[in-house]
Amino acid sequence: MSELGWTRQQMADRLAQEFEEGWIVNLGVGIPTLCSNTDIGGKQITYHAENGVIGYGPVLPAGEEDLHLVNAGGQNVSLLPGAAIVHHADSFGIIRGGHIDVTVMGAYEVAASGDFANWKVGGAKGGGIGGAMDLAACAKRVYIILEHTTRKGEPRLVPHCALPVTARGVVTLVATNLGLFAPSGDAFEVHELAPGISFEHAAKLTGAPLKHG
Amino acid sequence: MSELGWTRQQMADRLAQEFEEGWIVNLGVGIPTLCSNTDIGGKQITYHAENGVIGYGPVLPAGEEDLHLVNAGGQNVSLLPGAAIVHHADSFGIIRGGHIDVTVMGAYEVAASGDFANWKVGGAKGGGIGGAMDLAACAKRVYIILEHTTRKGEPRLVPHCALPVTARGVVTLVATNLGLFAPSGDAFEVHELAPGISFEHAAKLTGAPLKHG
Amino acid sequence: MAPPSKIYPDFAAALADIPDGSIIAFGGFAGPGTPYNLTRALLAQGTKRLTCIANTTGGAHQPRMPDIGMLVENGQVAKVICSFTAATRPTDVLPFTKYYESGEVEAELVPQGTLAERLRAAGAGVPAFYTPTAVGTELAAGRETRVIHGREYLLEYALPCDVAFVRAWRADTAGNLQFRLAQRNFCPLMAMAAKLTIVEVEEPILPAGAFDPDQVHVPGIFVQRLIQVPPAPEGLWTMRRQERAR
Amino acid sequence: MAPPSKIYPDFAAALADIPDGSIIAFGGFAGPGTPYNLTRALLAQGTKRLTCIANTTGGAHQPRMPDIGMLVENGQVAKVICSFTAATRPTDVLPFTKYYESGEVEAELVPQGTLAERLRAAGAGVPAFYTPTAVGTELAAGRETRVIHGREYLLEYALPCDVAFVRAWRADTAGNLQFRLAQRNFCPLMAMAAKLTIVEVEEPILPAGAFDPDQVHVPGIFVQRLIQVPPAPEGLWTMRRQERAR
Repeated sequence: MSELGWTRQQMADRLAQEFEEGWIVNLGVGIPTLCSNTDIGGKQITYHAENGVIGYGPVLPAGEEDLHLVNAGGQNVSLLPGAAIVHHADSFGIIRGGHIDVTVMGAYEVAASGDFANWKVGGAKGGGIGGAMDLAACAKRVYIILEHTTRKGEPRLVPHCALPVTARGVVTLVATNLGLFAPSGDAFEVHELAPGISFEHAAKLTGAPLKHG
Repeated sequence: MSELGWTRQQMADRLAQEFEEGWIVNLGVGIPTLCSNTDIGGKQITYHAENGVIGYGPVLPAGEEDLHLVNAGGQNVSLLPGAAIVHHADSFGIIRGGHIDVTVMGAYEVAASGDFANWKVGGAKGGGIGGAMDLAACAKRVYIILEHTTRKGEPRLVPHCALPVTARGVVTLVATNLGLFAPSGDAFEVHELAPGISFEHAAKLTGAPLKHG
Repeated sequence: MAPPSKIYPDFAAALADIPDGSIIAFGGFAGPGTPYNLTRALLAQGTKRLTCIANTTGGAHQPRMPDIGMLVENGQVAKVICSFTAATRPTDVLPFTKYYESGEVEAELVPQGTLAERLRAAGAGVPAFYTPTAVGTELAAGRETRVIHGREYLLEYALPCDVAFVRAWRADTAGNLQFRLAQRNFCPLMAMAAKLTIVEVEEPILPAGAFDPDQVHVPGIFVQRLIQVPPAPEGLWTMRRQERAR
Repeated sequence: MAPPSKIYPDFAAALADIPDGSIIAFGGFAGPGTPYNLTRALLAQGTKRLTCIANTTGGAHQPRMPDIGMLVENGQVAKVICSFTAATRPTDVLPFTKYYESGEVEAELVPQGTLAERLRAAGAGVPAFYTPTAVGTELAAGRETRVIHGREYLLEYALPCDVAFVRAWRADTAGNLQFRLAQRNFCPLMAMAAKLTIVEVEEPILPAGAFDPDQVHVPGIFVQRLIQVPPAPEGLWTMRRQERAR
């Protein structure tokens, strides 16, 4: 087995197993959108997108799309029975009102404190917030999916965020290619390691202390 | 001719002539609701009710009512082509957002300053506000229809309201059985007198100074 | 594994677990949207120390239908939050008013648009907002105001509730709701503001997927329990008002 | 006397009287609801010193459609208020970003839900409100916050606009609008927040009365001007995105 661990789809698949019956789930752009492709058995999950689409399903193949229907990432998705559409203020009313059971987002960095950063890179004047700050501040749970390290091999699971944060102290679960981790204040707890990944290897690639869960 | 002046329907008819093409009009419970029975020529007026009914028409006769459809006074009204329904927050968004061209309300008292009182009687612990305070504070114009005096003959057009006010300085036109009047700070200006009503008679029944308009 | 059904067999079962001391919002405006059957079941259940949120406490018209005034008469209510603690015509007397005047029940009188916006704010996660309504009136006395762009506004807080009782025209098994005409009024706002929304539904409950997703007035994520109103006389239906109660 | 028609013959006529310095809100989210034809007409008109409100400035995908980034490139924009001043992926570069980084155009970066709520507040006469969003972030630095029931919130102000450009699926002559699926997004909020709402409509405009009043997404009282989108190639239609711009 390789020391790369899970693929992007495997990271999404593993995190999606944490969704519980009846949850309302918001999936961010990038790897998180892969969660809606995951088979999670008979559990009924309602996927919510920032643009007011409630109850969407898998992305449709080319030629079968409805151009009036996109998820938050602009992908042409399908609707499941029981879907409903609301406008943007009502959609963020759902978010801000605490009606989202979990939001799954990508990030540049996650801190052991539960802070995370995903809207602005170092040295940039501008940023891309989208719905991330509303979701991060207001969803009942914030899960993050990200590669364990940058392309240069620097850790993304860190003691403190160096980049401007999206919200503070909100992340409770992180899926990376190396496994499933939980910020616990001053360290990350290992919930599960991907096949072929040792604790020592994961610890070496983690910027904050790693603990057995 | 009698010194009673206009009937209730005539008061409503006269005030409705002031509505201009394209206005969005909210009619309060009581005499104001009679305005929607008035023929105002070819002018297109949109009647709005607090419960989110936009574009209603005359009250329907018994047997023809739709029990799902009422105006703010609970009367079973009809809908005109182009009608739309919104919920209560959007309906008061229309009001609070300044989209109502005129609100026509009943009142216990109107002051020369443009203050008026219509939600609480003297000595009562409770009151009936309904949508009156939102409408009074936020409509572009506030018109009042009321009998010129109480049943005991006391003036309702007064220098200052004795009762708790609904809003301050907002009334610009008042229709009573004696005529049409405009609050002008320290007096009421006569815009028109009902047939058979003399200036002196109207002045005698008005609590604040009366001026020729 | 099928998800738990939102459909309840009867009104009593749908509200059996509502504890004493709950904050309950009641939809409806001058008839349409009023949850008469749920209110009747709550009267029968006898739940105590309730805070009731509604536009009015009812009882101004005949035929009288189950209303908050009856809950008050039945000794079930600690407080009412509404836009009428007295009738608009001083010659009318609401059944509720005498309990309020005598101090047997508390009341918070709120302008109707502020009531609607406070409910919407609760559902939408806005804890407080400013409004021009009621500035300069007795209701603003001693309260916090703020001048914004030269105009004075009153600070108002969100009004969350434990339970919402609403009446809808149609529903599907996912809990999506449609209202007909003036039925809508406060109902969507209360459904969004409440932790538990219970709906009496006029038409037979449809399978999920029966509604055009563009034509849903309340998404099912806000609705937990549905009960179809049985035919009269078992079920209570909106009736034509005949006269005012005196 | 017939009321003046809301139907305009073409896009140029519908926006000919928009002055320099206007605040314009543009509907749309990732394609659906985006007023491509109105934006193209505004590019042709050359109106200057605009403040543009939208979720994004566009230009991240191919085929590129008329967007705020093009108005910026055309020297028409003083300021943008949006939720993305850069792309979500640092490897993408929005056409707008370089104008912003170089200081040629101002920008106010607003979280998407706060943007939606500020527009809704403007239409609904709420001058300011509190939100938990962005508390503890760089965006909250130096700004007014308030603790309510133990949680910290940020004060946000309404965002009124002069003009709204939106795209709808259907309209009637009274100006009532219906959107299809994800078209709705910001469009109803912008229509309510603007003094003048101009709508490009996909389907032939229907006579007043054609819509079920329960199924109107924006009441006609918020809509002043309607133009039907002509068939392609004259009219611009939403296209399938093929790839990201680099």
